[in-house]
Amino acid sequence: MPEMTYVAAIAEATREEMERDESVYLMGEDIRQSVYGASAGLVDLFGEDRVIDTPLSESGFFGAAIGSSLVGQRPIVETVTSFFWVGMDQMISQASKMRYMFGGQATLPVTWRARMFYARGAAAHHSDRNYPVFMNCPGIKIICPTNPYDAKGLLKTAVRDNDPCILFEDGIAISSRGEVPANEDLPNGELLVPFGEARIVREGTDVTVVGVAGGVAHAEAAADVMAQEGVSVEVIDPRTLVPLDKKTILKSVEKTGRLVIADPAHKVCSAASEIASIVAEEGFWSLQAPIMKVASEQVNIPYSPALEPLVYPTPERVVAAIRETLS
Amino acid sequence: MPEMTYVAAIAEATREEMERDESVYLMGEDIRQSVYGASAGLVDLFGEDRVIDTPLSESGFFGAAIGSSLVGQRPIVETVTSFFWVGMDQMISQASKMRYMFGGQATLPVTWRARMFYARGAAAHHSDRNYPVFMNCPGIKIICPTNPYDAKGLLKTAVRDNDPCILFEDGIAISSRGEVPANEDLPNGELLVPFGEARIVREGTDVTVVGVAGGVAHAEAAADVMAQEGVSVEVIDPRTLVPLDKKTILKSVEKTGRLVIADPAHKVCSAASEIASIVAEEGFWSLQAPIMKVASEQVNIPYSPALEPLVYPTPERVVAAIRETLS
Amino acid sequence: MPPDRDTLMLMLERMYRIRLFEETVIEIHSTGELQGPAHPYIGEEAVAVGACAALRDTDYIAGNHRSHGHPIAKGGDLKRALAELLGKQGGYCHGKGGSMHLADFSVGILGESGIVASSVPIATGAALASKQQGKDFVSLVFFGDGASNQGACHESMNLASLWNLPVIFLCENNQYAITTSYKNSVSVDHVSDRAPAYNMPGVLVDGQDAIAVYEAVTVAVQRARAGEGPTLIEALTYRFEDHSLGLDRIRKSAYRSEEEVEEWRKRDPLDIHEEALISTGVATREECDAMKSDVVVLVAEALEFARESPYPEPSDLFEDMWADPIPAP
Amino acid sequence: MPPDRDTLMLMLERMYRIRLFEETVIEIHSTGELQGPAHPYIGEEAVAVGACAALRDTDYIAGNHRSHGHPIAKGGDLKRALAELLGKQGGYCHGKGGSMHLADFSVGILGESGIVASSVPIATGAALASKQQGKDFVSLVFFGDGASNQGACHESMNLASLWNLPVIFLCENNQYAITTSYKNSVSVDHVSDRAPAYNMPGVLVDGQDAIAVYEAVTVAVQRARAGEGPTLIEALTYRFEDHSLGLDRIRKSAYRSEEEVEEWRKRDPLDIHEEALISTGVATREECDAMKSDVVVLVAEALEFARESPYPEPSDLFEDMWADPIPAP
Ligand SMILES: Cc1ncc(C[n+]2csc(CCOP(=O)(O)OP(=O)(O)O)c2C)c(N)n1
Ligand SMILES: Cc1ncc(C[n+]2csc(CCOP(=O)(O)OP(=O)(O)O)c2C)c(N)n1
Ligand SMILES: [Mg+2]
Ligand SMILES: [Mg+2]
Repeated sequence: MPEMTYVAAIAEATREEMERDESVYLMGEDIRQSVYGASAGLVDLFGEDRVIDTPLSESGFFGAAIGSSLVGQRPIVETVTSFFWVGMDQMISQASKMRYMFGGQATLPVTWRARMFYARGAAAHHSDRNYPVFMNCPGIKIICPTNPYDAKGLLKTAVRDNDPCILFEDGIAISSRGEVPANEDLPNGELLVPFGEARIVREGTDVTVVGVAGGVAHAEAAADVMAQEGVSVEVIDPRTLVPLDKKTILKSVEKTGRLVIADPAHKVCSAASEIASIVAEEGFWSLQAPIMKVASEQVNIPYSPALEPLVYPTPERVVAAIRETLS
Repeated sequence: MPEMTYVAAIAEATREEMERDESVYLMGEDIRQSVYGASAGLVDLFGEDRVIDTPLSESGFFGAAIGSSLVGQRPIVETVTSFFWVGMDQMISQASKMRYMFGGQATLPVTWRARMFYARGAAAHHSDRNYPVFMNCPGIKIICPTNPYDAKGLLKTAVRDNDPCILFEDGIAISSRGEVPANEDLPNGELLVPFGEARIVREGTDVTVVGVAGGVAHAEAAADVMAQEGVSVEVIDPRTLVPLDKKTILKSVEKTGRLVIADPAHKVCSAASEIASIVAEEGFWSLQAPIMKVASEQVNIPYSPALEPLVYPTPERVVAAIRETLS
Repeated sequence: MPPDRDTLMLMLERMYRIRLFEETVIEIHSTGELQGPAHPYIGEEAVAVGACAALRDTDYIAGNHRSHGHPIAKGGDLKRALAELLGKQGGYCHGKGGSMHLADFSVGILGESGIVASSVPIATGAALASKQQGKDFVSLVFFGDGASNQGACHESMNLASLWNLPVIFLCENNQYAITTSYKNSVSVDHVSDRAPAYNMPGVLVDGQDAIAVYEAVTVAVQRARAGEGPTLIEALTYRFEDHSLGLDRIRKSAYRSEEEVEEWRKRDPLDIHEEALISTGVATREECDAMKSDVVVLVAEALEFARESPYPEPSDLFEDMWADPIPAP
Repeated sequence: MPPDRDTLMLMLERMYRIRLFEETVIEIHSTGELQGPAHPYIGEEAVAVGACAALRDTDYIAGNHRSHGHPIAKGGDLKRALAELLGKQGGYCHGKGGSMHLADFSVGILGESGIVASSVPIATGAALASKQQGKDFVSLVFFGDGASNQGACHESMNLASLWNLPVIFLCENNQYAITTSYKNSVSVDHVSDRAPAYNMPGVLVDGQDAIAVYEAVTVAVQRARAGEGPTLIEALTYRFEDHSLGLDRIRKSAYRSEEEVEEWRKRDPLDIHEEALISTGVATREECDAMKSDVVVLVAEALEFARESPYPEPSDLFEDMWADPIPAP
């Protein structure tokens, strides 16, 4: 199977969807010059009407994307997680609420693709891992691809989905390479990954580790370490947080009796908190040990390379948590 | 002890703090005419420089409040939780991050007082209970007074606190009346409620119910019902969510072995999720039953009086959850 | 271009509809039958009616919290509007939206909005879609003098000008945002004075005169359809009633004098339009009265419909959340 | 009012400081010693230096992501600035902020900011405080042509005008926001053309000429101190380098031609200022060169300091979060 980078997978999905459907267009800052790497060449293929460079106006152009989606367009909006705060009102008050408050009249097939920089010295203003915020507000589907295959398949699904979606392009995952099947090798001729289906990254019997976004890589690394000690770790990547495939998680905990969650979001009210609370309610009787959250420390993100790595989950912290659940 | 309304308690705290400290001022939309009831008469007492009516510009005036706080002022900003989205970037990128990213040089004694309308037919655009969003983002203290006493005492503490604070004025609690001691009857001549100290609303031995914001009233009502059946419910009001007094909660669960959390926020990544995850990790060995979250359904807030009450926690739903933990 | 007779009569009829609808709303609010928030449009009818008369059904509008006049002017159904206000299943939004969120996508009403200025970018986006789709649909957004101070307006006007979008920014300057005079919230004399900052025409129009509004919007619509871009129009008007029903705490006189209110009431947009029609021989007083009586019946029927419409069922709570549903969390 | 000799020399010295600081930054970035983001100010030195020379130590400034020039111009310490870029304990922010978040409250530098336009309201607030406190401190905010399209700018300018605040909005129009020409992002010819929309003076000034900037800002400062309110100044300038270090993916020529860059390089603000000083007899070429040599030493010392400064300790992670600390969650 051909290998490609995460960013190339995003670019390929975008191109395919734009080819397939005229109503799909891309909008964002400096996308014609492809500042974030995933839109190179698109303006030559699709023209300036469908590859739109915007001014620095996140309320204005997020809202314009939403408005256009109300009347038949399917915008993909490229931005950075930290700039969500600037356009937040359009995302929450409008995108997430319009359909419901208009009694189902509004359909909003708008997709945000947001680069989630962190762990690279970007400092507090550019390191937001804010998917928990959107999880709390109903009305937007939350996608966290952690490898090129899922990035391509989930983005294509998001573009076709008729609800607002946000794709969080994880700062750790974006540097990954991986296998992505060529379309001609696929039964349906295209790669579509469904929402709400977790991926069991590896099966195991002693402990369940759910990795969220960049946490998946740490979970895998930790599983490697534990394997050497004869501990069998089941690693689960939910892939989408809204909808969340809680069945797969609960089933795994039923088997292992132990749960660790690795989530790079700030730990308070995180995806890890949510998953822990679900299992503490619905999977309680399977549990043989405390549920361990390995999430970011509750501080802002420091710039210094001497400090920043101390904030996030690491394979070592996941290993320590696994050990604790086993002790 | 004299009785007063929640809104009167807020007004009294504001007046006292403005009298005490010249750098305290009030800013917001239509506060001179006291549209939300808590600022009546203040402009006559303190003048237009300290009671500032703003245009509809939440980014602009939230930011102005923050900027003024950097250089010695102590603004109290009045708004509505739903308008936070509009000024979100100033709250998150600036208020919650500045001190840390400037290595402690910035001190930001800014307090937001936000009316949290819900359960009164205000529909999706005016019913946000968004404290979990701010809990996820480190840097702001989160205050949820549920009665006039706490409203007065916590607002006064917030104004004196040197960090950004948000006071969520709960839509259910604001209609409450309650005892608030006169200053002359207090040992220090003033009412200050400390942050991070939960209130044990009533002691009990069989189940712990933590009420968040408007959830406290439901917890109490449910405790009444259960008392008639001989079940002894301990009701805890954390009062501040950041900092959260987890010790009191964990101690209570140690005693009761059972936990229900009543939280009017949307249930995913809610304060209830967070509290549940803490207890599932740190109080696991005390637990004798699943942790029950009673939070809002994960839908936007409908307008219709036939639908809206179905969204939120109610005493009945808390009772049902208590019964479930006991079964 | 002055409106033709049919248009003039249609405008009159819609003005009656709004006025009588609002009077009914006030009445059922006073009795407690209507409990939600509602922001009466009385006094400002000429703006929505003049504007919408210059639009086609396929054109888009978006509005704000003062939300009944716009959809009625655009041809919305009184029954479904009133049923929505009562939170009924037969309402436009099946009772999910209420007063501030009326919408009828079938006639281009993309929705009213409770967060001030939040539909300005939305309308701009509908105009962008129109351009991308090669359609000649125009998009018009109603917003207040207060709203004009929001960053969303600035950003949208800049985008619309840059991209030459078929959008009309129609500021209903009723001179107050709740209690705040626009003189204390807008740093120029007129909101329309800001148009040059976006390199677009700025037009100040008498918002009590439906014909004047119609004419100004017609020019803007022609511009927009011809691909010449956006226009900012400011209609100077006045709200005759309180900011919203139930907000009696704020007495009118506390921020605006009784005299001022009385002065403006003398310029009732319905009187002005009736007189224009009668004085130019377009209609007689009797024809006007007859039309009004018909509308009285319409509104009464709407109220009956709204009252009889059932409340939504509990199971409806989870309907309308997702276009592609997902399992409950 | 032209600057006096001391001021002219101070300006020259600060321009050298910025230029040589930035050259050092580029160098240590190319070797991998500096890994974080950094946005060079080379080519724009006249703006920050001209502006800050017109201010007092007690006046406030706030800036953006192109963040080294402003604090150095305001009198910030090169050592602590460079140590901050290297994430060291001796940095302005103890390594917590890095390039985009330099701040020195002791000389009125209220901080640079990575979210574009986010410090515009902050500076407005500092001006509000100044007025409330009865002080004559002026607040000045640097923001780009790209930033001017953000709603936060609109709202802040409107507030400042309404409240007559002592704030100066200084737009550094370097003609691009990353790759986007301001002609495609600002719908008027000049950002300063928007000043009338806020009823404040708008001034367009040559941003390569430090003296011209100084004079324009001096007028605005006088206005502000006299309680006459805000001013919008647009300094037309050019960034000589890439948008940010490490963003080589975007080649200069892809969005701006080599010729254009070369044309602008001919108007190097350092050359222009040196020549102004030499031609008017304020300084000789030798004096300039000597000053520059001194600055070379200063910058070298700063680099040494930065290199020798220790990294923060792990325990520092939780420091500086709260002024009134709370227990860890
Ligand atoms: C973002 C936001 N801030 C504040 C409010 C509260 N609010 C509702 S209407 C209103 C005044 C709006 O004034 P204007 O835009 O002039 O419209 P008008 O009510 O005069 O028609 C305010 C402040 C809101 N709904 N949204
Ligand atoms: C709100 C926000 N959107 C986008 C960005 C990404 N970004 C960083 S700098 C920049 C361009 C800024 O242009 P301008 O304001 O002209 O300043 P310049 O870089 O030209 O000095 C962009 C788009 C950001 N940091 N913040
Ligand atoms: Mg108004
Ligand atoms: Mg620029």
